[in-house]
Amino acid sequence: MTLSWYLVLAAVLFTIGAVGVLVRRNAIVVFMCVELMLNSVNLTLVTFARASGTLDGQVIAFFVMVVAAAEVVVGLAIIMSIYRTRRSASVDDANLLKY
Amino acid sequence: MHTVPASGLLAASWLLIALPLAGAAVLLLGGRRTDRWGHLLGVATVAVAFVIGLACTVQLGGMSGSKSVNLDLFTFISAGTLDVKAGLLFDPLSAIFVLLITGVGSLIHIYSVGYMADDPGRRRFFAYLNLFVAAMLLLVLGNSYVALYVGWEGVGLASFLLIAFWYRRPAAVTAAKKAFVMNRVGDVGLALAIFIMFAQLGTTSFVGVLGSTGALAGGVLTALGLLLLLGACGKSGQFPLQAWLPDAMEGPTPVSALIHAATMVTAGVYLIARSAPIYDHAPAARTVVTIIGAITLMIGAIAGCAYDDIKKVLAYSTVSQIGYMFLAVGLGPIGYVAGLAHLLTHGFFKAGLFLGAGSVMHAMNDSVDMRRFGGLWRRMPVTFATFGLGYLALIGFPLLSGYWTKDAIIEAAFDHGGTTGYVLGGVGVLGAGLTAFYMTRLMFMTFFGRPRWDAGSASTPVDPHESPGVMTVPMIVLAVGSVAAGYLLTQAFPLSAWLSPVFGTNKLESHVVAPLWIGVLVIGAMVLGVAAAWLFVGRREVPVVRPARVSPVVRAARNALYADAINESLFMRPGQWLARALVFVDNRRVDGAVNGIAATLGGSSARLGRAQTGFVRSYALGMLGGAVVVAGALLAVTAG
Amino acid sequence: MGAITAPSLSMAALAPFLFVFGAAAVGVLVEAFAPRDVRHPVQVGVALVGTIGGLVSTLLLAGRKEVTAGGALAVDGPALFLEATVAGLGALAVLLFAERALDPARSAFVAEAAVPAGSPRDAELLTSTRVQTEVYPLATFAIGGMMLFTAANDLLIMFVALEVLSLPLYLISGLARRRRLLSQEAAVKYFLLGAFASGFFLYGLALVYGATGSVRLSAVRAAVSTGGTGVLLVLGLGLLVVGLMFKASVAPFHTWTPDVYQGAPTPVTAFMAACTKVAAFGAILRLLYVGFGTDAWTWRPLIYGIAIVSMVVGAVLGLTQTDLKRMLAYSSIAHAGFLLTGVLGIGTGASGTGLPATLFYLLAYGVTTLGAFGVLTLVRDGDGEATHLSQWAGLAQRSPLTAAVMSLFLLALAGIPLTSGFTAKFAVFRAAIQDGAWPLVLVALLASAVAAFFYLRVIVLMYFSAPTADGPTVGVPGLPTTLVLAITATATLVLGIVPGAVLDLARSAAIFVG
Amino acid sequence: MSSFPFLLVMILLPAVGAAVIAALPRGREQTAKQLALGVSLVVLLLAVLTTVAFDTNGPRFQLTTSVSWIPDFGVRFALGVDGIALVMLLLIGVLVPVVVAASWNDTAAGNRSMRAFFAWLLLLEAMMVGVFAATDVFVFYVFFEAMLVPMYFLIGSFGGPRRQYAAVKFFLYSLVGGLVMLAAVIGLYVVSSQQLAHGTFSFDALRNLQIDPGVQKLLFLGFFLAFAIKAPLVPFHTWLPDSGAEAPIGGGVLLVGVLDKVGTFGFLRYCLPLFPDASRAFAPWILGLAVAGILYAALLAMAQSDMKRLVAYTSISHFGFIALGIFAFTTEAGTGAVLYMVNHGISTGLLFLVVGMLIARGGSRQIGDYGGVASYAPLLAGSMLIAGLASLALPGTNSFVSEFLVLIGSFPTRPVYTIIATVGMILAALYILLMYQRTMNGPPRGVLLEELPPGAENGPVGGESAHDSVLDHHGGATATLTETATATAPARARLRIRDLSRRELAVVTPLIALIIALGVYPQPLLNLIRPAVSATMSDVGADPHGITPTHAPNKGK
Repeated sequence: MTLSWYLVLAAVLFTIGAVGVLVRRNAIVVFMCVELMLNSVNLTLVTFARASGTLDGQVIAFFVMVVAAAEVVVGLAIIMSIYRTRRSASVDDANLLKY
Repeated sequence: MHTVPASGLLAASWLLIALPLAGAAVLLLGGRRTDRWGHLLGVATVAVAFVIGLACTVQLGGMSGSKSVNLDLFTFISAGTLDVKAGLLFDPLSAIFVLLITGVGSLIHIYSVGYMADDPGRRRFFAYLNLFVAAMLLLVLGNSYVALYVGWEGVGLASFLLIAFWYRRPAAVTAAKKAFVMNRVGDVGLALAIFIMFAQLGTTSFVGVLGSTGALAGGVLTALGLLLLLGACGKSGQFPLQAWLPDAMEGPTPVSALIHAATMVTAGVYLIARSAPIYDHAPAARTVVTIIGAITLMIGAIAGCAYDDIKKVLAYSTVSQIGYMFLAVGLGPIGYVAGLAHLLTHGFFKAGLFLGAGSVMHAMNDSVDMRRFGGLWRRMPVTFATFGLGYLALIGFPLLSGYWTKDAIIEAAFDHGGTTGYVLGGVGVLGAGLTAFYMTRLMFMTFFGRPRWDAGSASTPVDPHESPGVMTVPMIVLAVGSVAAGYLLTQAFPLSAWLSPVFGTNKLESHVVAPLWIGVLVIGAMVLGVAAAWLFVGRREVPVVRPARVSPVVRAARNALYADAINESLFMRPGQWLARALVFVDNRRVDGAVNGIAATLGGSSARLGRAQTGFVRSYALGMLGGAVVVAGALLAVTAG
Repeated sequence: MGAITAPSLSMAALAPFLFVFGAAAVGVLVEAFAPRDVRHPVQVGVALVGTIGGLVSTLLLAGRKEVTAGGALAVDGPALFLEATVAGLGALAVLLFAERALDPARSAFVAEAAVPAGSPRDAELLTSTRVQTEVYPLATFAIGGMMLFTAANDLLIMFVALEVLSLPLYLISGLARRRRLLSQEAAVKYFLLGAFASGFFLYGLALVYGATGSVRLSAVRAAVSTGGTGVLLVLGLGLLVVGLMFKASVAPFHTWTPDVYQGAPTPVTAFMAACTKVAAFGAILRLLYVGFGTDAWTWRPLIYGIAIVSMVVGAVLGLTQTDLKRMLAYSSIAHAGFLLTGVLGIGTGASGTGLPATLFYLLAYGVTTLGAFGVLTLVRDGDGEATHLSQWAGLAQRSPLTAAVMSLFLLALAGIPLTSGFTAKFAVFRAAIQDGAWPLVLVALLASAVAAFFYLRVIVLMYFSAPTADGPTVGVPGLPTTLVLAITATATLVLGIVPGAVLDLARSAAIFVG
Repeated sequence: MSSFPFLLVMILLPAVGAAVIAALPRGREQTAKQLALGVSLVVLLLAVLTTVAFDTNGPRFQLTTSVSWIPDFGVRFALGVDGIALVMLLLIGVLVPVVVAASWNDTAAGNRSMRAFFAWLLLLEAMMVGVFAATDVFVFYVFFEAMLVPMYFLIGSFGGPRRQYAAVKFFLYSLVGGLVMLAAVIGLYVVSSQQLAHGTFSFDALRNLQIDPGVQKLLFLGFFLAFAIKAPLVPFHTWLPDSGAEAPIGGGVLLVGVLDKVGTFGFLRYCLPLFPDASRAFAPWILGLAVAGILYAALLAMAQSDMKRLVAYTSISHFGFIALGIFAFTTEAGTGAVLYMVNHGISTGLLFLVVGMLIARGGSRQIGDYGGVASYAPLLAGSMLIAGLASLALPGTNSFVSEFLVLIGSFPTRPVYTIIATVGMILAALYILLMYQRTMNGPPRGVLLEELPPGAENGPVGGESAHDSVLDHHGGATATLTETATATAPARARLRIRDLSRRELAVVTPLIALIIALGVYPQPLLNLIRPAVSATMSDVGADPHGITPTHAPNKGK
């Protein structure tokens, strides 16, 4: 099994994540889809690191995880606050600002 | 053409223009303060100008050698190779015009003192009149076509102001505008002629242009001749621009006498005579001049027969008489002197006739309807006598002015030779007959027969009376002129000799038709005309109300051969229609395009704005789409 | 696996970051330990010291050219110029945050973000003078991230900086005291879309890494110069660009901008509009010029097209906006397009005048837009800022000075001569035409004309319309806002009338290391 | 003497004056007026002194000032005048004090203050001086665009009922043109930086560039569009009737009197010398626009019922003459065109002022609301007549000289266009006389028959309270009265139309004096203009000495 399959898998995951952002209504799920995208990138990075024989890609993957964690903290806080106000986590309900 | 610089009194000839101009300025700027003595100042400036003009003429007459005196005052316009001097040219031709303008002008100024005595706007009247005299003098004295043009439009302005002098009357206002605009049509011709002169010869001065006509191509000369003729037609009320002149009678009667009979309307004749060297080389243009003259002569005479308004009849008579003059100057060297002589005598008797008409109107509470006159000779003997002499002079009664000068024109027409000569001569004779008819009709209706005026209102009873001396004296002077001028100018002190420095000596060796026969023909036509008038008007009762059922010929004559109708349907209505259509185009199409762009932008903004739905997921879709496009574009660029 | 060698660190070159991040960290500590009453002044003071310290230390570094932190950070003209710009504008934004005279409740920020909007407790707190003072350290972190963003010579650092600047912004977008629903919605939208965009950026990073074996821009440049751009690299570039364009609110990645600008507290909007734009363009310039500068013909058509789309979208959609903040958001999108026009003026081998022009434009635009949003905070009705256009009718008769200052900013945004906007536009258009992009400039000019319409409409309303009876009041600003408006207005005029010195500075700064 | 920076002072002084007036506290309207009048008179004095210091035989640009401004762009703040610019400065110098005096008793609608009016007016003056005095294309452009702002506020704040629409239309229309020109300005700079060591905006340096014909055409079109909108040539004209009609009288005078001249000035100063080949290539088309504009606008003027719109359309027609003179490429026509710019400013300025005075009295802009005014206000009527006569280029008035020069100079090279243009002379007579006679002559009509409100039996005798009504009242109600007015009405007429006040006389008198003086003796101005026009003509490849006639004239002396 060549490395390129990992890349394809990562790309597929990325696509699934992106499409998930488009089709899911729940803000938490949308956010999870974003996380899926980030993780597919991690997979890509690790694959490339493996391919090039350097550690850089893996180090970057660590960075990405840390950043993703921070993002989760911020994101959940924001989503929580709007959920508590609106009693709904549907992104389609937050629709006051338009045109 | 050779000129000499001005010296002596001639160096001061600019005063001729400056004095009336200063008079006008003082009267206009002085306001009410000058009300009490303003009219006197007006009279004085013109009278002094007459004296100066006379003295200049005497000096000119005494000069030997060249009789063209040039006086450059200052540079008017100088740019590139164009160099126009403000300058005067005093020669025998301008001299006779100066004398006519200031002489008749002085008389009419004096007359106006009485005529306008009760008008609150008398000061303004004299200011305009002075302005007119100044402009008219500039017209005949300017030494270049540009200077002439300045005077040309100046008299147009004065004419406009004076026709609309009683500016509350809508008719007067309309007539003034009509006069100005139709004059402008002619002015465009004159202006274009000046442009051609500059383009071809690099100069606009009389000396420069008229001295180099030989260098010009025939087509250019013909064009020049026709364009100058267009200008002349506008100013002189000639076909096809004749319609404004009768309407101009809405102005006060002295104005009709001075401007619309004696002086301004003859400016066209002056222009053509002045441009003689051009016409000498442009026979086609010259023929057109005679044709225009002949047509106008007939139009004026026919229309004159049908009107009941005394001033309109005189106005059409003027149109007709100027037609004679055009006919004359169009005949070439043999006609110049005849035409100018007729111009001078016409100046006397027509001015006299108008002043007489003014006197009658003065007596009749400003009525002009001849059907309401009758039997006035008893009430106004002086007016009757002077008017009668003018009448006789006009119809060409033997030995009076008109006889000499009109005869000369008809003679010259026959002498033109060939079929053209006979036709033109025949028209002249026919015109003489018609002149006799309409003028006799006028005499009968006004001075003879039963009095037909009604009593008028209590406050303004109609009580015909003789006019005061200040009015009758000028009339008497002009009557004397009407009687004597013709003999003096043709026989005693021949105008041809005086003008020979300008036109050379043109003695015809043999006549086509013997002068005696022509004399008989003309007198015969006159007698026929008078007899016809007696038959149709004199021996019958004149109905107070104008008969409505008349033949088409009479109806056409009453409508001045439908000149107004033609102008209206040919120019005015299409013009108005075009203007309205353009307003639509400008608002809807041109401006509409601008507003349309704005509306389109606004509309697309609103439509595009709908894409901003407020839904996060559709935003994300947009971004994803954008990312795909970006990636695709980059790949395409690298691949290609 | 070799031994890990510690990267060389030039502490002096890092001083600006140390100042700003230090201040942010101190702010967090203050939040934890300082008593509630003194927190606000102390936080403002700390934030100001940090940003101004950052500004001053950047200025002191002027002229330095080096790559430090193991090649991850560039200290060069563009970086320093933009860091100084961000720090300066950040300091001004902090002043806007600190304004306490305008709102009856003495701040534009919510008293307690955790309380659900519309709850009884929320209504109670609406009139309280308590403030969520975390905004100051958050904003300081964001400023630090932005400065880092412009200096990042390494895609990974760039990504980290991107997140460091974004995360605090997501948060403070949702902290408005009034119209909290809108504010929270803005935060959610900004966050979700921002994270989405980060994903693209990161994937791009990964692809570039895969293609070149490194995320260092110098290495990318070397790879591009020798091996050209393969499919992976091109895709990577595209995705990186998407991530950056999102931050710079360039159409078609602009969709969040109007909503977030409108919903966020106005001082935050001012901060975002000014500083984020500067930082994002700093990163764009560095990525394109340093990383892909030798292969400009690959990305030029793309930027060309995006610039046109952005200008047209911004100008046209701005026409029908009725909310001033939204209108300025579309204006910001259009200006992003104008800025890209300047980016195109790279010349051959980055010799063009595009870089200094873009630097100048960023400064001019940042100052003006910050000022414009600053004015918006003054005009208020009972429910906070009165941002609906109709409420501005006849403002000039209520408060001539406010109207005059606003008009100045609007004219500058429209690019009328003798204001900074004109000089800036002239500079970028000149750069583009010098590179032969005159059709683009023509489009840009027509777009400016269209955009001018909506700027003018505000002036028309303020000056030529009669005021409505129940119109808004114009608050009397305290010292901070007054200071901000005075500085921005003066700068707008100075950059328009005597821009020589700053232009020279931008030109001398316009050399990348790497 | 000539080292004194006249031009710089002429820009700075009104600008500073504007700032001072703007800073005056509320209620100091009187001080504002006096200050504005004082400053504008000093500028007039400076303009006259500049003329004195100008040497017609000297170099093309004189009284130059040049300071480095934006070195990065290669921009110098370079000022200098040739004869063309100088006469325009004189025109500005004359018109601004007149406008200040004419607006003396105006009151602003609503809560606005006339201080702002005078401040904008002075700022506008500074900008206008800058536009004409700039010898650096960048500086020219800056003033060209910046000039829009004061005029925009003048129209928008102090204009008629549709002022918002008019102001925005004016601004955007001009801005579009200006921005296209900006592209050309930058293009020109780029060309210069390719040919010279470094890019420059200096007019003298740019004039000597050898620009590729294709590029020339593009750059020419960029400049041309801006100037054609400004001038305005048909079909880019539709903003002017709106702006002219809605602008306050003072603003309107400066708008058509000076501001629009920037367009024709630009043709002459920038289009011809910088792009001679393109100018020649496009000349037939532009002449076509010019001549079409003369007739088109004249016909439209005849169909207007709004006096201010009518005057605006007459201006468009006149601009056609100016463009004809410029693009005929002869020294005579070019000189005429420049003189036309000055003369049009004076005569149309006067016409605008007089129309404004009439409107201030009657409260309506419709011609149909007036009639027989001359009976009550002979001085007003006389002033309007003189202005009208000057507008239709009657000999003896200033406009005659310029129109004549334009036509006679264009005829040798462009006979067909010139012949068509002369038709405009007839139409001019029509539209002027229509307006004059309908308002001034005939029986009293419209507002003259309106019943005065009770308590105002004596009419506005003393002060000029009629001004208050300019914007708000009347208009519609008077139209119905017009229908019923008959010739017997004078007995019912109300003396609500007063004649000119002393102040108004002081406004119209200098302009009338100039109309007559320049009509009789235009040579001093021509002497100023001629060298600059000759130089421009040699730039564009025409004979600077003027037209060579077909036949050598017979020098009869």
